[in-house]
Amino acid sequence: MSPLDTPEPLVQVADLSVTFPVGQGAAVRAVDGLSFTMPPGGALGIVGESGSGKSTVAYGLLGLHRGTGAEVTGAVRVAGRDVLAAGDAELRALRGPVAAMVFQDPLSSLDPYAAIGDQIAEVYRVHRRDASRRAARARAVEVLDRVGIPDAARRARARPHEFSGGMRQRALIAMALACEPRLLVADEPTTALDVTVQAQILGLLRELRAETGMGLLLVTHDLGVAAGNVDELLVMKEGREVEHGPAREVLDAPREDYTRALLAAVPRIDVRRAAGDTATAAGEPLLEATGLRREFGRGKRAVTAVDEVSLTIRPGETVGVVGESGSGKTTLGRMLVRLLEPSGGVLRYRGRDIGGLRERELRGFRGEAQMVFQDPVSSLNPRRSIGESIADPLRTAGELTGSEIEERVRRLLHRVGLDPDAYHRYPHEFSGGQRQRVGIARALAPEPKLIVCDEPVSALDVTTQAQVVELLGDVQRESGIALVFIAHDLAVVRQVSDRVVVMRDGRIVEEGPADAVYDAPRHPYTRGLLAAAPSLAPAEAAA
Amino acid sequence: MRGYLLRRAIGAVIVLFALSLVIYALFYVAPGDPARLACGPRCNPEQIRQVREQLSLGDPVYVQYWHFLQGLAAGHDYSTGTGVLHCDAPCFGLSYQNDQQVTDLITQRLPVTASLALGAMVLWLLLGVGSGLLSALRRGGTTERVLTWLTLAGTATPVFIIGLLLLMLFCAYLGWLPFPSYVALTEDPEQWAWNLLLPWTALALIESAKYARLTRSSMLETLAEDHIRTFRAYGVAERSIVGRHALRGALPPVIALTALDLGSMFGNAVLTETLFGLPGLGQLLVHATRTVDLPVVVGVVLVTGAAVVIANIVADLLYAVADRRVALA
Amino acid sequence: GPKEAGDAKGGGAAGDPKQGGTLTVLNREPQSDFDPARLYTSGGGNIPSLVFRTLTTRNRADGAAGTKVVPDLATDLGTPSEDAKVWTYKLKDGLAYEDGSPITSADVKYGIERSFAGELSGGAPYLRDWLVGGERYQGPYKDKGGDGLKSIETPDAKTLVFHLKKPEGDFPYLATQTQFAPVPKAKDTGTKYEEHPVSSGPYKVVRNTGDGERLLLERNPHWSAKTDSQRHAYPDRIEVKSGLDPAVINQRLSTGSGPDAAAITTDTNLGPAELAQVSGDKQLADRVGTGHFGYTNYLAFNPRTKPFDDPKVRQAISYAVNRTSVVNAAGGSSLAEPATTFLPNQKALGYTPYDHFPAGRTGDPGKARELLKQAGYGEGAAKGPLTITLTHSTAQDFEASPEIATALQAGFKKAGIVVKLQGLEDNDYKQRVHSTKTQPGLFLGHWGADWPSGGPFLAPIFDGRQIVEDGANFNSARLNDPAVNDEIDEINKITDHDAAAKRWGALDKKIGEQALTVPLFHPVYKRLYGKDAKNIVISDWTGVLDISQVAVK
Amino acid sequence: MSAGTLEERPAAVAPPAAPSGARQVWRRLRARKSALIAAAVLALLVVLALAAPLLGALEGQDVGAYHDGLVDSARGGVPIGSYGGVSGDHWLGVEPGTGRDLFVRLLYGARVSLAVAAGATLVQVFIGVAVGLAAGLGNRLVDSALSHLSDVMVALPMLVFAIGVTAVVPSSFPRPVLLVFVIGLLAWGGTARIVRAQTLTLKRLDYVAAARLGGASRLRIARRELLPALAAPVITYAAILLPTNIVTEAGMSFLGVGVTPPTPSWGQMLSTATTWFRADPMYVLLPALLLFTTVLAFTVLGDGLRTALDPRAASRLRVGRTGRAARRRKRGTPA
Ligand SMILES: Nc1ncnc2c1ncn2[C@@H]1O[C@H](COP(=O)(O)OP(=O)(O)OP(=O)(O)O)[C@@H](O)[C@H]1O
Ligand SMILES: Nc1ncnc2c1ncn2[C@@H]1O[C@H](COP(=O)(O)OP(=O)(O)OP(=O)(O)O)[C@@H](O)[C@H]1O
Ligand SMILES: [Mg+2]
Ligand SMILES: [Mg+2]
Repeated sequence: MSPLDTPEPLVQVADLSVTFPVGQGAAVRAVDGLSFTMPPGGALGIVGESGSGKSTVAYGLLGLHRGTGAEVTGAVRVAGRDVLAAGDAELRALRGPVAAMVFQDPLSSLDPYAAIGDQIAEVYRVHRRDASRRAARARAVEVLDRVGIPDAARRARARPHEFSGGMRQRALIAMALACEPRLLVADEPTTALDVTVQAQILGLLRELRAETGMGLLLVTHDLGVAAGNVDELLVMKEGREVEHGPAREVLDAPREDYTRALLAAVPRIDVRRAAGDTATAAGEPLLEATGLRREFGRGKRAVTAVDEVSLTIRPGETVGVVGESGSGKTTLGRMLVRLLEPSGGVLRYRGRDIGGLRERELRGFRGEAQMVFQDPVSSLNPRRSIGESIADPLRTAGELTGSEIEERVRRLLHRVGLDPDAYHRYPHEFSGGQRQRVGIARALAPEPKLIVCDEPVSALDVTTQAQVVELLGDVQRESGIALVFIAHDLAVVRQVSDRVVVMRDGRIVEEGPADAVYDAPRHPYTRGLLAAAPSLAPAEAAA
Repeated sequence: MRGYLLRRAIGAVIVLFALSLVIYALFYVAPGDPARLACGPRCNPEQIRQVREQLSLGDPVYVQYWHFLQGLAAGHDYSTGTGVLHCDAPCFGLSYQNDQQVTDLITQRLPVTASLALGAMVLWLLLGVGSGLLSALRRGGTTERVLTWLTLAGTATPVFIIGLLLLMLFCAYLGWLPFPSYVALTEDPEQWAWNLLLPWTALALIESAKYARLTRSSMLETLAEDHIRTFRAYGVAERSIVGRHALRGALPPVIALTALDLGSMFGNAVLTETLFGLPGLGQLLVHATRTVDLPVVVGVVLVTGAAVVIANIVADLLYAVADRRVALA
Repeated sequence: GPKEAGDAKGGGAAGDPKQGGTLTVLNREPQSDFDPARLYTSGGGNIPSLVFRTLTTRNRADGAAGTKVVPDLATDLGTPSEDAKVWTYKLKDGLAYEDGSPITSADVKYGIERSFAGELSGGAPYLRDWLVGGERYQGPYKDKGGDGLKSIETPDAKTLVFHLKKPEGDFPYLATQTQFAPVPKAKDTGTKYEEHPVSSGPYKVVRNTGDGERLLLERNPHWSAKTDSQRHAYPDRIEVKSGLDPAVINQRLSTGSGPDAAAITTDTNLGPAELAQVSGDKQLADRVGTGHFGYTNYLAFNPRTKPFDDPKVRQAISYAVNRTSVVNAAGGSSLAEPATTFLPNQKALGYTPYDHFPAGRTGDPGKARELLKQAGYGEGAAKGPLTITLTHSTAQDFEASPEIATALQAGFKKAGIVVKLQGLEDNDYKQRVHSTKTQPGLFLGHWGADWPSGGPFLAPIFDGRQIVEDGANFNSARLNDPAVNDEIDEINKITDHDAAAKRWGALDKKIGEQALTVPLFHPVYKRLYGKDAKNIVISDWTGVLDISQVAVK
Repeated sequence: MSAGTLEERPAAVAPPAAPSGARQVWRRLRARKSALIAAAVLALLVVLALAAPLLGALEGQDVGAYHDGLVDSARGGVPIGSYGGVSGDHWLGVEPGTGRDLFVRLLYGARVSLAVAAGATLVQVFIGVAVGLAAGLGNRLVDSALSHLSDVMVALPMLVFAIGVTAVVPSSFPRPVLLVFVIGLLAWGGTARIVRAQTLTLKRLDYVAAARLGGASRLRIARRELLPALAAPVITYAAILLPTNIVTEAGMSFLGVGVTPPTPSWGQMLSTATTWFRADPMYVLLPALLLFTTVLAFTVLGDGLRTALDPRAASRLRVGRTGRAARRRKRGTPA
C-alpha cells in the first residue's frame, strides 16, 4: 500500500509503555513498548493470558490512566487526536463521540440507583448539549431498541438490577452507540455471560460494525471469541507484543511458541475424554438425590432454584453439570454437600438420609464430601496462611498430632503441584490458578469420597484452566474420588465427565453419558447450547 | 409493605415495653423516696405515709406496673381533692411532684425537642455531608484540611462549651442574635427559626465531623466503584459524577447513622436544652430523674424510645427507596 | 448589712421609680409549685408574693430593717393572749380578689386548712405542730362535712382567732407564709389550683405554660395600694422565663440587650467565675446586689457513732478546719463569710459572737494533733492516725458539694486526719443524712432561717423533742438536753422579738461548747440585675432583691 | 502444558509478593506520616499520664495540695498573676478557687480520662462484637431479639441509667470503673450494627462455607474465620468511639454523675471550667487543648489504620481495576 491511499489510521499506538507504581518505589510495567495501528472501521483483537496488559492498553486509548498515578509513555492517537497530550476538556470530548468503551462487567458498570434510560440520556447530553432532556431520552429508547431490548420505551425506566446480565451488556453497548463513536473499545464484553447470550452479543457487535462502520477493538482472553469477530489479532504477553497479524493467519499458522501453547490450551468441545480416564460407574450409589427441591424467599417473592432434581452419583465417577447462569447448578451442588438444606426431596449418602439433619448431626458426614469453589479469591481466608486453611479440617477431626498434620499438608501441597514450603504463605501471594490448587488441596485433606467442583476453572485463563483440569483428573485417577463438575463451559465439562447433566430453570432437561449428550443431544435446549459455543472453527480444522 | 410495617410496629411495641420495664426496675433501686420529696423538706412520718398512699407507692412494684399498663390502655381517674381528673388513654399517669398530667407535660415539650433535633439534623447533614463531599473531591487540598480541622474541633468540644461560646459571640459580643428563647413554630415560624439557630448550630458543629468523615469515606468507596468508571469513560464531568451518581451510593450509611443520632437526640439533648433555655424533653427528663418522678421519666423515656424506633423504621424505608435492590423483610 | 443599703430609695438605675413597663425575670427553676398550700418560705419566695397576700408579711426594706415583720391583710401583727397561746387578727377593709369579690376571714381559714391535705403537701411543718388538733387534721377534702379546724375561729368575716398548743411568740412571723393567703373555697380546684391561683396581690396570673416555665403576670385591677403598704407594683407586666442555664442568665443580665435590660433574676446568684469577671468591670460591678440571708453551712457530727462520740475528736476537728480553703471553695470571701457561730451574723436572729475552738483563718493543726493524741490518735499512737469518712452530695451547688468536701479534706490532712469522701447523689444524700437510721457519722449540712428569728434556726437542730424517728430529722446530733429544751420553751413565750433574740444568742453560744457541729461559713448572695432595673431593695430576711419593689421606668 | 510449569510462571503475572498480615499493615501505616505522628502524640500522652507522679515530683507539686494564697479570694478565687498564675512553681498555673496545681491535675486527669474512655471503648467493642456476631450468625429470632435489645439501650437516656446504676453499686466501688460500664453499656449499638452487617456479608463467603465443610463448629468459625476480618472495621470505628467517650465523660461530669472529686479528669475540669473562660481563660483552654489534641490524634490514627487495614485503599479511585479483580465479581444474575 502506498502512503497515498492509506487513510489516517483510527488508532495509532507507538511505543506505548504503562507503569503502575505499587508502593515503596516498586512498579509494575503492565505495557512495555507496544505499537500498533488500526484503520478506520477495522477490527483488532487483543488476546493474551490474564495480566498480560490487555485492559491497560484499552484504557490507554481513552486516556483513562490519567489521574491514577500510572506513568504512560509513548504515543497514542485516536482519530488524529493525541490522547496523552490532550487537555481534560479535550479528553472528555474524545470519550464517547470518538471512542466509547464497553466494560467487562455489566453487573457493576451501571449506576445501580438510576434508570438505565436516564443513564444513557445523560451520557448523550454530555456531548450533545443542544439536545433537550426529552430528545435525549428518546435517543436512549432508540438505541436500546437498536440493541434488541424488547419494549425499549418501558424498559428504559428500569433500574439495572431489573435487567439480566445479557440485557445489561446490551444497555452498555447502547450507551456507546448513543454517542455514535468511531471506535468501540470492548474490554472482555462477554466473559460474564452465558454462551447463548455471548453469541447474541457478538452477533450484535458484528451487525453494528457492518451498519455504522465503526472500528472495534476487542479485548479478550478467549481465542474462540476473537476468532470470528476480528480482522487482526494482537497476542500479548507480559505487556509486550508476541505476535500480530491477520486473525486467520495467527490462528491457523501461529509463528510463536507462546501463541501455539495458548491455542493448544483452549478446550475443544468436540474432543472426547481420553478412553483410559473413564471410570467404571458401578457399585452402590454414593450419593442419591430424589426429587430434590430448593426454594429461596417466601410468599410472592419465592424462587424455586432447584426443582425436582434426581441424581445418582457412584463412587469414582465424574458427573458434569452444565447450564446457563441461574439454572440452579450452584444451588444443587451446595445441597449435595449439605451446605444448603433442601426444601424438599430426599438426599441419601450411602443409604442414610442426610437431607434434614442439623449441623451437629452432620458431624460424621462433614469430612466425606468436599467442595471446590468457583472463586479462588473468596474461598480462602485472606488472613490465614494457606497451610492453616488446609489443615483446619484435620485439626477439627482431632485425630492427628500437630506435626503429623503439618506433614500431611505439605504432602498435599506437593501433590497439587505447589511448593510444600508455601505452607506459611498467605492467599494473596498466589496467582488465581495457584489458589485454586490450594482449594483442591483443602478439599482433599480430609480424604473425602466426593468432591463437588463448582465452576473451578471459570475464573482462570485458558492455560491455567488446562492445568487445573488436568490436576483434577490426576487426583481422581489416583484416589477414586467421585466428582461432580459444575461448569458453564461445555468444552471443559466434556473433557472431564463420564456423565453429563444439563440444567435449565432448576430442572434437569437432559442426562446421559457425556459423548451421547454432546454428539447426539436430544433436548432442543442442549442443542442450542452446543450451537452457541464459540470455537476456533475453520482454523481448527486446518490445524 | 403493609406486612413489613406491621412487623416493625410489633417490634416497636416490644422495645417500648422492655424500656418501661427497665425504667421501673431502675427506679426500684434508685435512691430517693418520691413521697418524701413530694411531701416537702420537713414532713413528719404521718404526712409521708399520706402522700405515699396518695401516690399508690405502697403497692408492690408489679402492682404499680400493672396500674401503669392499665392507665395506658384504658385511662385513669385521679382525685384532685375537690374533684376528679380524668386522664384519657394512653395515660402515663400524673407527675408525683406536681400532679400534672404526664401526657400534657410531654405534649408541651415534644415540639421543642423535635424542633431542636430535626433542625439540627438538617444543619449537621448540610454541614457534614457538604464538607465530606468537598473533602472527597478536593483530597489533600487546603479546603479539605480546613474542613477537617473545623469539624474535628466540633467533636472535641463538649456542647456546654461550644454553646456558651456561640452565645457569647453572637448574642453578647456581636449582638447579631437575641438570646434564644423558644417560640413555637405555629406561633411565628420566623422567630422560631431565629431563636433555634444557635442551638442548631451548636449541635450541628458537634455532630457534623462524624458525618463528614463518614461521607468522605463512603464517597471515596463509591467513587472507586466500576459504574463510576463507566461515566468517566464517557466524558461526564467529575462534578456531575459526584453529585448524581456517587452521592446516592454514599448516602445509605449516612442515613443509618442519622437515624441512630436523631433518635438518641430526643433523650440526650439535655445539655443543649438547658444551655439555650429550651423547655424540651431532655430538661424534663433530667428534672424528673432528679426528683424521682417515675411517671414522668417513664413517659419521656417511652417517647424517646418511640423516636429511636421510628427513626430506625424511617431510615430503613429511606434505605429501600434510595436503593431499590434492597427488599424490606 | 449590704453595701448598697445607702439611699432610702434602694439601689439600681438612677431616677425615681415610675409605674409602667415590663419586667422580665430570668430564672433557672420554673415556678412549678404555685399553690399557696405547697410553698414553704415566707410569701412563697419572690414571685408568689406578688399574687398572694398573707396576714402578715416581711418588711420590704433594705438590710436589717427588712427582717421586721409587718401587717399585710391584717390590720396589725396580731394580738396575743397573755401566754401567747391565742392570737387574734382583724382583716383590713376593702380587700378583694382579682375578680373583685371580697376576701373574708373564712377564706384565710380555708387556705390554711387545705394545706393539711395530703394532696397538697410541701409546706412547712409549723401549723401542724402549733395549732391545737393540727396533728390529726387531714384537710378539707377528707373532712368534707365537718367545720374544719376548730382551733381557728372566724367569729365574723373579718376576724380570725388561732388557738395554739403552747406559747409561740413568733406567730406573726409564721403568718407571713402563703398558707395564710386566702383561698376562695368556691374557686378551689384542688391539685389544679396552681395552674391559676386566685390573686389577692397586685398581679394576677395571665398565662402559665410548661408548669410554671413561662409566666405572664399583669396588674390585678382590684388590688389597691391603699391596703398594701409593702408592694409597689411599678411594672405593668411581669414576664417570667425559666429553665435557663445559670451562666446564660448572668450573661443575659450583663449584656442586657432588648427586654433583658429590664430584667432581674430571683433565683440565680453570681458564681465565683462570674464574680471575678464582673468585679473587673466597673459598670457591671455597679449592677450587683449583695444580700445576706440567715444561713449556715456546717459540718455535722453524729456523736452516736465512733469516733465522734469522743468530744476530743470533735474538738480536734473543730480546731483543724481550714476556713480559708472552705470559703474559697464556696466562691471566695465575697460569696462566703467564715463562720464560728451556728447563728448567722444577724441581730434579728440573736447573733452573739463566740469562737470556742479558735482555728484561726487556716486552722490550728498543732492544737488538733494535741487533742487527737489525748484521744489516742495520731502517728504511732494506740489507734493510729484518725481516719474518718465525710459524706457529701454530688450536686454542684456550693452547699454540701464536692468542692467544699475536698477543701476540708485538704485542710484536715495537715492535722494528720485522713478523710475519705463519700459523695452521694443528691436525693440519696438528703435522704440518708436526714434519717436517724442511715445518718452518717460526719456530713456537710446547711440550715437556713424560715424567718429571721433564732427559734426556727435553733429548735429543729437542737431541740430534743424535734428528733424525728421515721421522717426528716434535722437534729443530727440527736441532742436531747432538758436544759436546752426548757430554755427553748421559755424563749418561745416571749413576744418581744428583741428580748427573745438575746436569749437565742446566748443559747447558741452555750450549745456551741459541745462541738456538735463545726460552723463553716455563711453564704453571701451576689446578684446581677438589668441596667434598667430600679429601686433594688435587698432585705436580710431573704437576702435577695425584692421583686415587689423593682421598677423598670 | 503440565502442572509443573505453574511455578515457572513469570512474576509479572502474579501480583507483587507482599509481606503478610500484621507486617503488611504496619508497613502501610508507616508510609503515612500523619498517622505515625498521631500515634507518637498518643504514646506521649499515655507516658505523661503514667508518669504523672514523677512529673509532679519534678515540678515539686502535689495533686491535692491547696494554695489559698495563690488565689484572690475577694474576686471569686481567680488565680493571682497573669495567665492563670503561671510561675516557676506552677508551670501551667493554678486552679481558681483552690490554687491546686494545674499541670499535675491535667496529668492525673489524663489518666482518668484516657482510662475511662479506653475502658468504655473496650466494653462497647466487646459487647458490640459479641452481639453483632450473634445477630449475624443466629437465626431470624436471635437477630431481631438482639437488634431490639440494642434499640432499647440506645433509647435509654444516659443520665437515668447513670443515676440508676450509681445507686445500685455501692459508693466504695471506684467511680471511673463504674463510668466505664455506664458509657460502655449504653453505646455499643453502633459497633453491633457494623459487626452484624459485616458478618452477614462475610458468612456468605466461600471460605466460611469451606470451614463448615471441614466440620468446624459455629464458635470456631466465628473465632477463626470471622473475627480477624472484623478487626479492620471495628478498630476504625473504635478510633471514633474513643474520643466520643472522652467527651461523654465530660458531659457526665457536667450533669454531676462523673468521677468524684478530688480525682481530676479532663471532663470534670472542663465542666467546672466552663464559666471561667473569661475570668481565667487558661483554665478552660488547657484541658480543651489536650482534649482536642487527643481527639485529633485518634481521628488521624483511625483514618490511617483504616487505610492500612484495607488493602484496597492502596488502589482507591483507580479507574480500571485489574482484570483479575474485575472478574472475581459474581457473574450476572438474572433479573
Ligand atoms: N441465597 C439466595 N437467595 C435467593 N435466591 C437465590 C439464592 N441463591 C440462588 N438464588 C437464585 O436461585 C437461582 C439459581 O441460582 P444458582 O446460583 O444455583 O444458579 P447457577 O446455575 O449456579 O448460576 P451461575 O452460573 O450464575 O452460578 C437463581 O435465580 C438465583 O437468583
Ligand atoms: N491499577 C493498577 N495498579 C497496579 N498494577 C496494575 C494496575 N492495573 C493493572 N495492573 C497490573 O498490570 C498488569 C496488566 O494488567 P491488565 O489488567 O492490563 O491485564 P489484562 O491482560 O487485562 O488481564 P485480565 O485478562 O486479567 O483482565 C497486571 O500485572 C496487573 O496486576
Ligand atoms: Mg453458580
Ligand atoms: Mg483485563
